[in-house]
Amino acid sequence: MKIDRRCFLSLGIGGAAGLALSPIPWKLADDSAIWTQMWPWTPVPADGEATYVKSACTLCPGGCGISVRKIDNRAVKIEGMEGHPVNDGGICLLGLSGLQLLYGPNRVKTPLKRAGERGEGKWVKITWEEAISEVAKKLGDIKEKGESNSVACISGSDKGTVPALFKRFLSVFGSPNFMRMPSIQDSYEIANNISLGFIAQTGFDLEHAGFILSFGSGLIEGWGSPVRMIRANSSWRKAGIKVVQVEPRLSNSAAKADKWIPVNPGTEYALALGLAHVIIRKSLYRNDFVHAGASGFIRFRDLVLSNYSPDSVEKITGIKKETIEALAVDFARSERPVAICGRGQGKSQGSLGEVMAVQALNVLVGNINKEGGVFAVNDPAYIAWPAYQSDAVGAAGIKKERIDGAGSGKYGFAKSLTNRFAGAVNSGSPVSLLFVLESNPVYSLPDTKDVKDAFKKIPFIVSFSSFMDETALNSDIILPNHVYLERYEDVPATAGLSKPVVSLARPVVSPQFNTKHAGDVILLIAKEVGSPVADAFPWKDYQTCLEGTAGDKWKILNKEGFSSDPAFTAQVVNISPGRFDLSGGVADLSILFTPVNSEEDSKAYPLFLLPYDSFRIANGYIGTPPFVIKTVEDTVLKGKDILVEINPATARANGLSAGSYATLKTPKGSARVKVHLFEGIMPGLVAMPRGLGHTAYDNYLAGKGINVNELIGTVEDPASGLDAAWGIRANLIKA
Amino acid sequence: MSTPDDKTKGVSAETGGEEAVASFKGVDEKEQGEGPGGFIVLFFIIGFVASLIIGWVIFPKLLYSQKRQPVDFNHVLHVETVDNGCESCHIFREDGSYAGVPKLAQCADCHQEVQGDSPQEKIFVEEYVAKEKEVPWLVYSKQPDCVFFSHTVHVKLAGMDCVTCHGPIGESTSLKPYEENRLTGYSRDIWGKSMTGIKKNSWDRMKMDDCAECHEKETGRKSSVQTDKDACFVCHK
Amino acid sequence: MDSALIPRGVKRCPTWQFALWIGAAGAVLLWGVFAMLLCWFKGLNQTNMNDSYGFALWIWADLAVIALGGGAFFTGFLRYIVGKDELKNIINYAVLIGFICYSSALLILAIDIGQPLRGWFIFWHANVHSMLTEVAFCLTCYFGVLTIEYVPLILENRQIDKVPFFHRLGHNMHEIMAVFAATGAFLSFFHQGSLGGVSGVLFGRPFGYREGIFIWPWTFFLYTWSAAACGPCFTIMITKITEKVTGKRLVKQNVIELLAKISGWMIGTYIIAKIIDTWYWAKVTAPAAGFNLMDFYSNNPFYGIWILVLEIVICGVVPAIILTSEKGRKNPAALMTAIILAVLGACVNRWVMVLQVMAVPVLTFENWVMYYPSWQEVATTILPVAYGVILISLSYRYLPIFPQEQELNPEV
Amino acid sequence: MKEEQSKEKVKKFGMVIDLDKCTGCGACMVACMAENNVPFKEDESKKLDSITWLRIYKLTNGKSFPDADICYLPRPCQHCGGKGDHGHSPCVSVCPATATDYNKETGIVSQIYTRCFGCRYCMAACPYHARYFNWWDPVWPDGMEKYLSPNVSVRMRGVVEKCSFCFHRYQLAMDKAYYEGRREIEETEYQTACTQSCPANAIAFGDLNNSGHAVYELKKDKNAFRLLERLQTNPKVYYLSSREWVRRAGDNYLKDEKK
Amino acid sequence: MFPFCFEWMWDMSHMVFMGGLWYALTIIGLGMTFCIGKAFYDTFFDKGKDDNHH
Repeated sequence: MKIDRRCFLSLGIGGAAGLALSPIPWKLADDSAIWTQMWPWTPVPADGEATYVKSACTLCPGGCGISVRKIDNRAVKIEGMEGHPVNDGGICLLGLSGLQLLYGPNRVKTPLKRAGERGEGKWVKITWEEAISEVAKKLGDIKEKGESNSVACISGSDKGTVPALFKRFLSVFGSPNFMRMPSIQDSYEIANNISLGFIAQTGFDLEHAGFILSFGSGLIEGWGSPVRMIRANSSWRKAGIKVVQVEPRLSNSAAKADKWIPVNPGTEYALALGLAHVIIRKSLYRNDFVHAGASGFIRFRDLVLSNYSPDSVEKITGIKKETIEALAVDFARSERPVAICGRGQGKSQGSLGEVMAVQALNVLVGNINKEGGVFAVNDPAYIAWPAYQSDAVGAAGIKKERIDGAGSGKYGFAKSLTNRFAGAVNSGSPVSLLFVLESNPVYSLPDTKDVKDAFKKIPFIVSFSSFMDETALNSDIILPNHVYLERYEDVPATAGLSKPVVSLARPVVSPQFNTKHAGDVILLIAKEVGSPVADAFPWKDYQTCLEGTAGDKWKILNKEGFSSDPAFTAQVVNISPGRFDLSGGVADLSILFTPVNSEEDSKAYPLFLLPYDSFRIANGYIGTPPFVIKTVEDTVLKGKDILVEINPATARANGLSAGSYATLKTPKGSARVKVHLFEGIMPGLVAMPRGLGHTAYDNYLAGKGINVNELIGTVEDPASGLDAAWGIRANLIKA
Repeated sequence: MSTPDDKTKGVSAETGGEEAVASFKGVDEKEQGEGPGGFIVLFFIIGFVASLIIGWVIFPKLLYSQKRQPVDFNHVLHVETVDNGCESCHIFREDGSYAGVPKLAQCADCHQEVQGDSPQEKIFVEEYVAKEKEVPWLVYSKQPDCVFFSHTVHVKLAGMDCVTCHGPIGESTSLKPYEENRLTGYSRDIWGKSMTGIKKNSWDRMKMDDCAECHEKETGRKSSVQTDKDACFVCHK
Repeated sequence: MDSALIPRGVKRCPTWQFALWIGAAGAVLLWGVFAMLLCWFKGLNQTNMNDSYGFALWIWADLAVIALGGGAFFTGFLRYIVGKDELKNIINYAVLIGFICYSSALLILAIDIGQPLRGWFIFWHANVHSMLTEVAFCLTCYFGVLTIEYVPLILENRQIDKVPFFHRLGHNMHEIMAVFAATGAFLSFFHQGSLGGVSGVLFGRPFGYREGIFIWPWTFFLYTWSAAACGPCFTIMITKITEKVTGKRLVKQNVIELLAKISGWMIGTYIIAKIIDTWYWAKVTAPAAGFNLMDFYSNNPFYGIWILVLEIVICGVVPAIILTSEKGRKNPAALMTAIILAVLGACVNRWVMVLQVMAVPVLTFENWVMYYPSWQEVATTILPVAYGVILISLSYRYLPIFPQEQELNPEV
Repeated sequence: MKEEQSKEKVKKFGMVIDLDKCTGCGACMVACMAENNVPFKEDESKKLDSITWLRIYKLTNGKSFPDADICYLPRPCQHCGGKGDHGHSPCVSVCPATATDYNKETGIVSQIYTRCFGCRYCMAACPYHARYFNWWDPVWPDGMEKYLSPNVSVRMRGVVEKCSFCFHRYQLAMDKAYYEGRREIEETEYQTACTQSCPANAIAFGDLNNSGHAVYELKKDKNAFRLLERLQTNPKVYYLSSREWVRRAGDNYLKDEKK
Repeated sequence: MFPFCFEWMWDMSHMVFMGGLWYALTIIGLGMTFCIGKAFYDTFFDKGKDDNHH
């Protein structure tokens, strides 16, 4: 008897046979198969009850209604609100990406106080009590020194209750310096002010217009209320409405238009005057409407007839005189023709002369104040709060001149000239404390270096940003606001709408972090600052304030999500014929109608840099979310490189080829760019998109491309103080 | 060349010899009916039985972890007090989706206060209702994420009863332990109660083939180009 | 040291030299293994493949090694079925090369798929309409056959052969080898063909698409044929390289010439068929989809008409002429040139049918997509070469691969 | 009996995209990403490994300034019916593991991520580049996974994914119908996310077989065309354009060929 | 692959394709079983030890 290796062999065989007849191999194989179908690290979204919450989007001034799909208490998708007068179910890509902002990594999660140098990104977390008392103490000190007017606020908008609360706070406290970020609204406001005698927005009933003449407006690229504009475009397509786009670059709007007329940049005003020339010469204008006898009209007529014949306009604009003649006739003979301006998305102000010249076309054809025409629209009327009492310091402070000069002297017609803010601070106007609300001036104002210098001069900066943006990064204290999906807020949509709508943003989800509504925070600061400021804010909290302000509309706003009752939203002003002064009361019309030139050396800078707006890149307060940056074409952004558009002829002249690197130089700075050849851009121009080159935010956005604001500056319009720059001289050198 | 060759030859002869001896011995002993022959069989049986025991007894215990439900729920007690059977609590929502295990709010309709003298109810009210915390129920029949399962179509359209897939859970007075497959993380009720893979009841397993079997029988649809059965997207997402 | 393992009557290099050689190849192998692990653990983002290049270097390598490994099935077919008895002197090596090629192909496929652990789905959940299913099945089965053909060779190792069981097993397997060889030929016919079908059935890709009969596009037959034609050339090429490296003659010239002659005729007939196919495709199939022949060979930095000329004329017609002529075969330089060209031809054909298919834009508003492999792809593609070198070295050293070696290299 | 019933119900979901209305704004792309849990990574500028089920192409007419023209063309999965519309689309029959399928009752080409093992043969087969491979593990920044929808499976690294015509919306709509005792749904009840979001209303979606649906008439428009029709892929996405050069860009033509 | 797999259909494609496959597998399987089985048998019962094929 001997146990040899064959016994062990036998044991093994027996074991294997037993194993084969046991569930181990089969079950394990099956289970492994299942295991490989879903790795443990791949997220599995929890299921639950699906509900929809109606709210409003605040990511741009468009004022769209949204409907947010929720699964239990998670928001999972933002959709356009069906039946909303602005967007009726449609929604833009930025609005769709809102949840990436809500749940994104770039939120400021709790009040922060700066620990290191400004912009260094070192912060200590503080409580809300500490944060508010700190700000209140600073304000107290300022007031004590009697320098209440050195407090300023830059807000993304001046519409709605939250900006109104901030403005009220400043006023009671004793500062006139409530500013809003610059836009074409500034220009339209001044134009209305000088030609009609009151400040109003301009609204366009584009849905019913019969002919659209756009002077570089990105009608389908985010101008006005973007979704509404795209919907209007579709209705034009359907009805066969003619659209003519005047622009140096084949933008999407130009491509979509029936006719694209390339124009020398900055000479759009001259084309408008040339068209006016033809219209007047051929007596195609509405005599009854312009009141031929009015002195404003006569001065205007004399000017255009003598200086802006198609011949001379051809020289200025580069557009053939035949084209001008034909366009003028086409425009004037059409039913309900509308001329419109505001470059790109209308984020820049432009010259007053351009707005006046374009508005003159609308006036000449009499398409004012009627269906398919142009309207003057007052600011929303529903914010009517009781008067307040301020103390002596406050009363004196509010009477002082604004830092940006708006409202006094030669800037008398302007409401806000934030474009002048940085220059004013740098040249000595003191700002001791700055509130920054829903805006990112360090990033989005032109001439970044200038703005940064100005910010360095301001001793205390309070950011209310929900996100760690460039301005928040350069502030001293951050009081993070809820994002719009976590808060109540009235959202007036006024951008270019002839019938304004007020929507209600509602908390779709409970606040995700230790943030506070900016409306509540300003109320708390007011309380902490004490009388008389505190007395001007009698509300328990922001929601009470909003409910009280909305009054009997509160219920409707909650139920429908919006109100378009003109009595509530804003009053459309009735403009009687002849009321519109085409000369704007300006003594020397040649100052109004003058080309905007950079005075720099044309030898060192033979080209022009033209910033352009892209729908797929957010360029305001909101940084482009990951989904949106994903849609950016690789002819615009490749890796970290930005691509500038140039005509192949320009490329040849500069020894460049598709995809090659170049140094883009302007008087303001230089940047390394890549070159994209595009037949749709005028030779001699270099086009660069706005909205890239963020230094703050997360890795999905930061460090990608160049911020065009670093390369451009401001050019002050002598007639208005507006920033009339449309670009800057530049050179492109092969790198 | 010759030396190493010789050496190897020598070695090989040796080994060969051993082999030969061993096998001759084997034959010899076999003839006598004694020796390793018996051991060979014995060892075979030992190996065989040991693997069977490991496979059928120990392996299942290792494969599944047992978890207790947070609250021991008595189905019988509840079914008696409601009018509409299972659907009284396991409701369909108006959008046609199925709510599954009731939410706390539903339970709290009745259980705001402790109703009876069950210690489990006391735990439920004190730990969950009072603290407004959802009960982390372990769902026996939870399907993998890739599965789209519509209760509506099975219950409302096809008129199936709950027992077909869920078994007589409504007749239980206590919740059985939840057995989770350690490898896949799925419930044993879905992935096969019996280790043999043999189903005694329709609810013993709810894998794809089980669904497909019934679908083929009941719907007879041949919408899939690939399989001539129900198309993939009928049950998957 | 390892002399006990070395077959009798042959001379092998000293152990240290052998170890050094294996060490060098092993280092390359490890590099490849490292890249392979990267691909497995980090995913296919380690490659330069992209959504336009779902099939790239690896699939080419797969197709190429299988085509070249086709020498095994065709030589086996000639030896066992047709009865060309002389070929028994090279069949062992053909089998070994085939074994290396096929195991490499399987390994590359295992790296190439996005979810390697689910790879068996191709069997379990097979879709019989897919050419790839056919490839996977036949490839795996034929790999099994090659293993069966290779095992008896291992069993003939001097030490293993002493174990009676292995000795008998080897003997038994030899006895019925013809059955296995026949099965292998059957499987090979289909999987070589279905590899051709892989791009031939893509009716969305006018560059690859070919008409055919039943479910089989013409490329199905062309691939089988070209593998049968060029595979033996690869066997000859590797044999010649082995002879160079070892400094010995291992196979008699008449055997080589016989195989080369058959190959020559196969290449000749293949290339005629290929020319007809190309002509029909250029004149009928592609224009029906809106493409001129030159659309496929212009507007891009790499793929010019030269590649078609290279494949068909230089690597097809030329070797066919050389190998079919007695004079060409007798001239060692001409023979080697022809052999190398034929091997290159098969590789170019596979390259074009994989990578150029991906490169050609089909939507009018898309551009040509160029691709170059990442180092991980290159390393994993070289891995099989290193593995092949090692396996050949081990087999050559320890197994009686070349029956004629002793005779050709008599002891002095 | 069963056969007859199913014949009645045979639907063929498809899309008609009006390129005259399309502004290239990109809302459809993002709507699709948001609806379908599409992952994103830090650098998405390499378009060849960027997952966009619906991609907008920018077409140019090739002329020089100032005659240049551009047109945007959104490209979802075309849900090809294949030769003779029998469901043998280019990708379906090549999948070795039956991970992609064609549903004869809806005309939708499905992709089952848990079945796919990532051989990418379907991608090689698709002339529209509508299929995308997960080269990377999908990773959401901490907290962002909260917005993931439970209606669409999250994909894992190493599998192919593509547009499903938001089939989960069909499933949910059918559920609602069944709950309300209906067996059919209205046109508006099942619309894809891109269709719903499009600010320009450029996308129409519905049953191409149903004369009551908008797409039924739209597809017969004289300006309607499909991409690469000559390949006999038989796509279910139609495009409308009044511009001849755009229509011609939809397919390949020999140099002197008249359309 | 097997008739009990979800994807299996009793149609021509499966008959031809899977038929061919199983045919090949059967030959390989039976062949190898024969070789191994015979070798086992011969070894255990010490048969045919001296046959040599080369």
